[in-house]
Amino acid sequence: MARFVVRRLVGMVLVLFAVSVLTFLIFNVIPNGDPAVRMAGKNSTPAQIEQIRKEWHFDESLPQQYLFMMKQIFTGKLVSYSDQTNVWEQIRMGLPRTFALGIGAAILWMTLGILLGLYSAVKAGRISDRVLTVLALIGISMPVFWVGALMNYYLGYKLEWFPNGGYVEISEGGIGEWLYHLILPWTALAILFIGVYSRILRSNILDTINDDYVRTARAKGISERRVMTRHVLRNSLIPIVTLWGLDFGLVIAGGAVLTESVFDLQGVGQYFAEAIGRLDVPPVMAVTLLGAVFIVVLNTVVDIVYAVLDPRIRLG
Amino acid sequence: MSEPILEIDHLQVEFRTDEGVVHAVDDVSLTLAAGEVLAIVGESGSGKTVTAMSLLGLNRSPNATFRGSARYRGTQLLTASEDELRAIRGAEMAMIFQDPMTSLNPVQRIGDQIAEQILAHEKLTKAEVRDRVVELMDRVGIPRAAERARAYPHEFSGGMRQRVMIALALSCSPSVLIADEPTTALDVTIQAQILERLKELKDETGTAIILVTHDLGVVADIADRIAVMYGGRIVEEGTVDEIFYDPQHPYTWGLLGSITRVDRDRGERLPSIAGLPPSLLAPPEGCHFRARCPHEFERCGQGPPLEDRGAGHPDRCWLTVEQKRARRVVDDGEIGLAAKVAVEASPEGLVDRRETPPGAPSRVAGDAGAAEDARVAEEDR
Amino acid sequence: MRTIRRALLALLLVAASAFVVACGDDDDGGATTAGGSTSAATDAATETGQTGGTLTGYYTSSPDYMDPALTYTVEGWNAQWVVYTPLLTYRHTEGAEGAELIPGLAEDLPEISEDGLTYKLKLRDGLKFSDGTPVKASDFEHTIKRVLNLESGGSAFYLPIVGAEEYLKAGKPKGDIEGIETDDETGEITIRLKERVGSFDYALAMNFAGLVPSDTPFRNMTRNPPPGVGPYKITRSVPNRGFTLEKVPEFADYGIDGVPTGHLDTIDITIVKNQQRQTDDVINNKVDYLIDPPPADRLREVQDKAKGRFEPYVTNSTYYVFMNTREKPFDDERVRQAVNYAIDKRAMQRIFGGLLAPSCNFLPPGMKGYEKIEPCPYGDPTAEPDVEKARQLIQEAGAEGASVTVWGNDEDPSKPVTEYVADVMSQIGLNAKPRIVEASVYFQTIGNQKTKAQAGFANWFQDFPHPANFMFLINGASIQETNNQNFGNVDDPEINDLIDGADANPDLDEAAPDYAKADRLAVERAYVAPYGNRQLTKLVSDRVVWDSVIAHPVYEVDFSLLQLK
Amino acid sequence: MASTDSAATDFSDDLPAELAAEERRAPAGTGPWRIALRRLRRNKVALAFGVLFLALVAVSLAAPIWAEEVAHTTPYQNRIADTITIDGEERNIVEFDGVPIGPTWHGEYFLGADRNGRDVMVRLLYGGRNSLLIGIGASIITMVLATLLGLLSGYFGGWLDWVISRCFDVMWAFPVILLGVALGVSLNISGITIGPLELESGSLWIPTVIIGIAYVVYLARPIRGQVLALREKEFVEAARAQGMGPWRIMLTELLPNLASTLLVFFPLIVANAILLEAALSFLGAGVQPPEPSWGLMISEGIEFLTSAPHLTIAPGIMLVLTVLALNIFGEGVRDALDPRAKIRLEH
Repeated sequence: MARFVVRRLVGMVLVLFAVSVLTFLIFNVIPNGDPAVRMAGKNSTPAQIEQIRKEWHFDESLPQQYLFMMKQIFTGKLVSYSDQTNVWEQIRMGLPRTFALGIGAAILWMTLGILLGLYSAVKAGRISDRVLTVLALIGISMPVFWVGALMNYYLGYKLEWFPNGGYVEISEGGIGEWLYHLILPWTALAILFIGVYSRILRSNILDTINDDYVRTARAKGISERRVMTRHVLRNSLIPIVTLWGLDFGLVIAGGAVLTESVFDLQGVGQYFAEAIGRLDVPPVMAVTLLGAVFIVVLNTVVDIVYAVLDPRIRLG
Repeated sequence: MSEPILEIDHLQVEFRTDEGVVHAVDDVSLTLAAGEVLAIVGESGSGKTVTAMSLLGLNRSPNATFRGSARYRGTQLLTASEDELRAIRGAEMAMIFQDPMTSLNPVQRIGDQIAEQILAHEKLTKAEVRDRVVELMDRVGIPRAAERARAYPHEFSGGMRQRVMIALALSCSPSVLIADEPTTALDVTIQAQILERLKELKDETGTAIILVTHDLGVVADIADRIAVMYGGRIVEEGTVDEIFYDPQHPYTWGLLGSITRVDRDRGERLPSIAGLPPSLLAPPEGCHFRARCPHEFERCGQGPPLEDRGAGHPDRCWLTVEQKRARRVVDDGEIGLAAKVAVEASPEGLVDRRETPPGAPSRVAGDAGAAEDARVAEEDR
Repeated sequence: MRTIRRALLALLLVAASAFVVACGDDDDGGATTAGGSTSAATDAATETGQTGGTLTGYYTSSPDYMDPALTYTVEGWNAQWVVYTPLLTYRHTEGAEGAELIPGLAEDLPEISEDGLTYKLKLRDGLKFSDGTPVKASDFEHTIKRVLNLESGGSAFYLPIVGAEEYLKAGKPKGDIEGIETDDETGEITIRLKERVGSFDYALAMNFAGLVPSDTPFRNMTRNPPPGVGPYKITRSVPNRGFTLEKVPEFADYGIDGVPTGHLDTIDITIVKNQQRQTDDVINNKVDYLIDPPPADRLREVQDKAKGRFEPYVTNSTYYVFMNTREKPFDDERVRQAVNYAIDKRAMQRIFGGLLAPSCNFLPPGMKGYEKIEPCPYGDPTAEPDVEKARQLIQEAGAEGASVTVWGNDEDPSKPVTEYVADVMSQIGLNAKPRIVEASVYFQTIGNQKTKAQAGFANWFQDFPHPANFMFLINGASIQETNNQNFGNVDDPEINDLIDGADANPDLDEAAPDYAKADRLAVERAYVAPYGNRQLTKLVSDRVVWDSVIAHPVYEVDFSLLQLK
Repeated sequence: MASTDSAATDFSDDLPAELAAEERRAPAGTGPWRIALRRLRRNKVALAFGVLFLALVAVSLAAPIWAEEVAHTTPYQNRIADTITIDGEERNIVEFDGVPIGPTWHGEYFLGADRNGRDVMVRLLYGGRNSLLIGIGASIITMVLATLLGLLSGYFGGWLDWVISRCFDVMWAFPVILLGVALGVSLNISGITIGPLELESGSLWIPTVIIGIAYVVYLARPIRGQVLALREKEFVEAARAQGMGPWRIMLTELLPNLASTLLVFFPLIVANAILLEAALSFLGAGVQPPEPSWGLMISEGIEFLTSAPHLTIAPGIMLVLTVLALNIFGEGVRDALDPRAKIRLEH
């Protein structure tokens, strides 16, 4: 276990290094305008631009620039090129929102995914299963920004059942307002995953239900409910739980960009989207790295959880 | 022999599939007395497992139809409610499955899996259950039982897992134990151990056993009676001695011919039955074994009923007892499907049959069959 | 983000021709009320309004900085004008009057020496920053030092000061700016310039020069804005979330004429990116004030539901298509004329959601020197264009099928405008394709001669009510290799002469006809294809006294005048 | 209705393993492909949606016909200040306040106009061409790259496998959408030239290549696993023993065995690629104006959601229909070929 964690940590550092270099290259090798000129503003003098170039190390070689940026990232001093705000501070402000969105949606999609998947599997082949199947596939096929916008418009604007986007801190509006503002974003983000999870669970259950040990369980004379929960569901859920971890990582790491933007939640994803619109490299870099950390860490956690849930798996 | 505790009467099982209706079990009647060991023998697809599963209702589904009756101590198993069945499963009738590698839940501790069954039928404290589990595991010969009860299935070898399955099956002292190919997936040496263990347990507990297998070899020692199944039907039924020493049905001969025998020379090819079992989707008219039977003649086109034709036990073959006794000897008193002469006479015919889909005999196969018919008919005269 | 036009610099450079201008533009910037607006001046609303209360407002984007030395956006200026009063300031009124300079923290307007190089001012007595620190004359030097040392976008305005460039280059905050002498005892401030800059006093009125205490650190203070002297102080500032202004009651004691002391107790601004939500909330009176106009999508509804608290006004801005006279096919005047003939200004108006006043002139109508070009050589701006004539001209020029890339950025309404212009050009025989780039690099890209941008979207908002502010965009003298603002490389000797002459003339009334003539020539010779002036909107909740809502030419809605019912 | 679960699933649902095995024992002369085809043919719903997808492709291909014959316009033609007559009533194509006309259900402006006065129906069809082109093009790139990398990595093993696998790790850790947007924005500013490959800014190839690359890892990993397993199989050993070179083995022995996996993945990758294209275009990092694409049209339409919802709804429905058709058909293909294949893509 300890060896496993150490190895994963080393791997993680390597992966993060590669991700950071890649991100850095995307913005520094592909010509996309001079950040110094952008920062200097439109009536800057050449001397001023030169000054900025020097101060921000734009005049140095690429590796040096990279090192400088990494140093700033790790010392927490990284600031945005466009408004010089501290990037970590901005991310810290956005993270609770992104987490609120991600965690809520993850719980929603897991719960509904399991319920619908289970129902669908139990009713396999019947009308209700087929209807659910079609609904799930429609859910999988809808782009989140489209659903989000339509939900926002029809449920928020037209019917006024929900607020028209925005995020309310619990400290500001209380838990009720907070929930009220998050219901639509959660739903919009969860729809895709509900579809995916219910489909996967359904097929897992249908696979498992034919497994020999389920027959064994039935032959024991235990109740059908117990067969379903202790044997079928328990085993069908293992891959789902691990998938859940991975998807949660992806959502936190950027999967929520579109949802956050559509509902104006001003989380990390939206911060990223806006930064990229301004070609503001430091926030892009920081968010990408943070996302990668998240994915890698959650991958590791998932592997550990997997090993706990399924004794056949050994960490290696 | 005592009162039968299990009576199967004209059991028919059909499954509706996309391809059509599969006639898995066709008119099977059997009885099982307390403490008796009944072996059901047949190839895969012969309906033996379906028969066994039908007893416990393990293969009930909207697409399955069950006809006839199966009565366990007055309970009509085929129509029993799930609740009624549940009370019987594990407690009255327990089952051991074919593949011990997959028949245990991989993510549940062995002890818990056994305990689950005990708790389903008896009200016991945790400690009592634990003791019972350890005792059971001990009894089936699992060393360090107390410790091993905490292990997961993947930590057990195949033989050990089958012992676990046996322990599980015996945990509520059932009256009937259905063992579906309990040794097929195991090494030969382990097979013997497991069979030995089963036999001992049977003697200790007096449990009746239905042993389902494709290997006649394994039943010789343990079984009291044998039912040979082919194509969803029982083709012959009798005591061990009757089946082994006076087999009436050509299919039984074939099975006997393919028993692994220690006294046979190494390197000698094990004769096996040529051809494929019949399609259960569209079973052939008459004798199901007809297409593969070297002794087929025109009467075979109409189903021979299962009846005693003078041998003292029932079978499904039109040949007379004398004809049967004459034809089944292939070599030095050995029983086999076809006399060596016959095989040598028309090797192509057999080869051709092997490649012909069931139910659609090719011209060559037909010719060979016709030749065979002629030969048999001539002998009859 | 709405960045303010950098045109002020051009004005400053009227006398200092050696200095090269660099000005750019994003979209809609600081707006001037030129159209007929109803609201009167400072004291208009006293009879219905109350003093006190909290006003809530939405900004779409955060002010770039909450630090007077750095902020250079409409949001920043809108918020900080009432917090950091400079030595000089503008009159707090709508229209042309609002462009008038008045003394702020200085007792009087500057005393300028004969040679125009020395500016003398005197600080008012008894001033205190909002934290209670007394204001000293030397705070002014510190203020300017911060602008320079922090490489603020505004530094260029103070570089004419003797020693300013040296100070900037040295990069040492503690250094001295030779040309600024202050006397804390008497409150006297003397500024010496290296060269004559006729309108340096405007630089002193800019937000950059809003005084901060001498102990304000040399770094971006957005998270913890320094105190200033003004009717309000910043009590909360969270980048990308919002900020709060609170009234400074002591300010009333200073009795600065023309600088209102404020009615509201608190102004609470939240950053809400979703303009639909902004609009909903202001219509439903959940919020009192929006800085940005509602989305075009909602105008009809707003007009209907927010009667009496919604009003569009024409800004001193111009929207035009630039055509690069150095690049084929636009080196041919006939091709440029053809584009002018073909652009349908009614179509443009619709792309702007109605918030565009079609025009033929390059100068906006609210500007001195504006003379309506009538009849417009390319037909009535409000009528159908003459596409046939345009096709004919293209044929005459032999430019049929010429490839043209029409540049635009991804901000509204640049994208649809660019797509429209490209289609128009294709309709008259050119082979045009739009090319949309990120707004953040757009002007940098087309302002780089290497890009050889043939044509594209351009606009200009004044920060300054002076025609020079616009005309330098088509002055050959402003062409440069990079950061060029004369995107079309317009370089007509006659126009250059007219502009240079007018710029040099201190009497704007006298110079106005020359600007008008240059404007007419630029249009007739089709150096640009102007199509209209942007309208912005005033939109507040029912709670706000409508007459207290004024749109200042430089700073937009004036918080220090706003009043709740 | 939709039965996307396979015949095999239904079958084994109801039958004991013994009988399922019976079914699997195919009659002589029937290859696995035949069986798959037969299974697919029985899955009427999957087939119906496959046909729907083809119909959408056909309709998109027919865009010029609709544009010329019915709508009498092009996807680029702006008619902002014009009017049209519908049922004798003269109406502005774009109102004075910029609100475009809604669906007329006539030849011209069948689905209404956008804010530039362009025919939404025509743009929808042309946009479909672009979206499908990018989706399919990107999927082909994904297929080719993933197969190549999976084969190399799985077959040769060693350092090559190590390097490629680590690259996969990196790609895996890179959130697809962040990668796509970052690349898309950067590339659209100035384009890029890598060797002989020149991507001009605004070219459709940019989103195609980006999306193609983004999904490689999702396919390459399973392929690598499969190659690892195949490598040990007898027929590969035999080929090696015959002195067959590694490239020939990959091409003639391994590739055919990967075909079913590739085929199973293909429709689902196309579906996801189309969705990713929409997301990128929505964020301005995909298809560039004036070229239409469904994602771009949605992003333009959302600004007019209140006054002209057709601008958002129409392209959205096309997008959902296309992706849905591919997903359902894809599941059918999967069930027919390899019911246990677990596929997961991110978009």
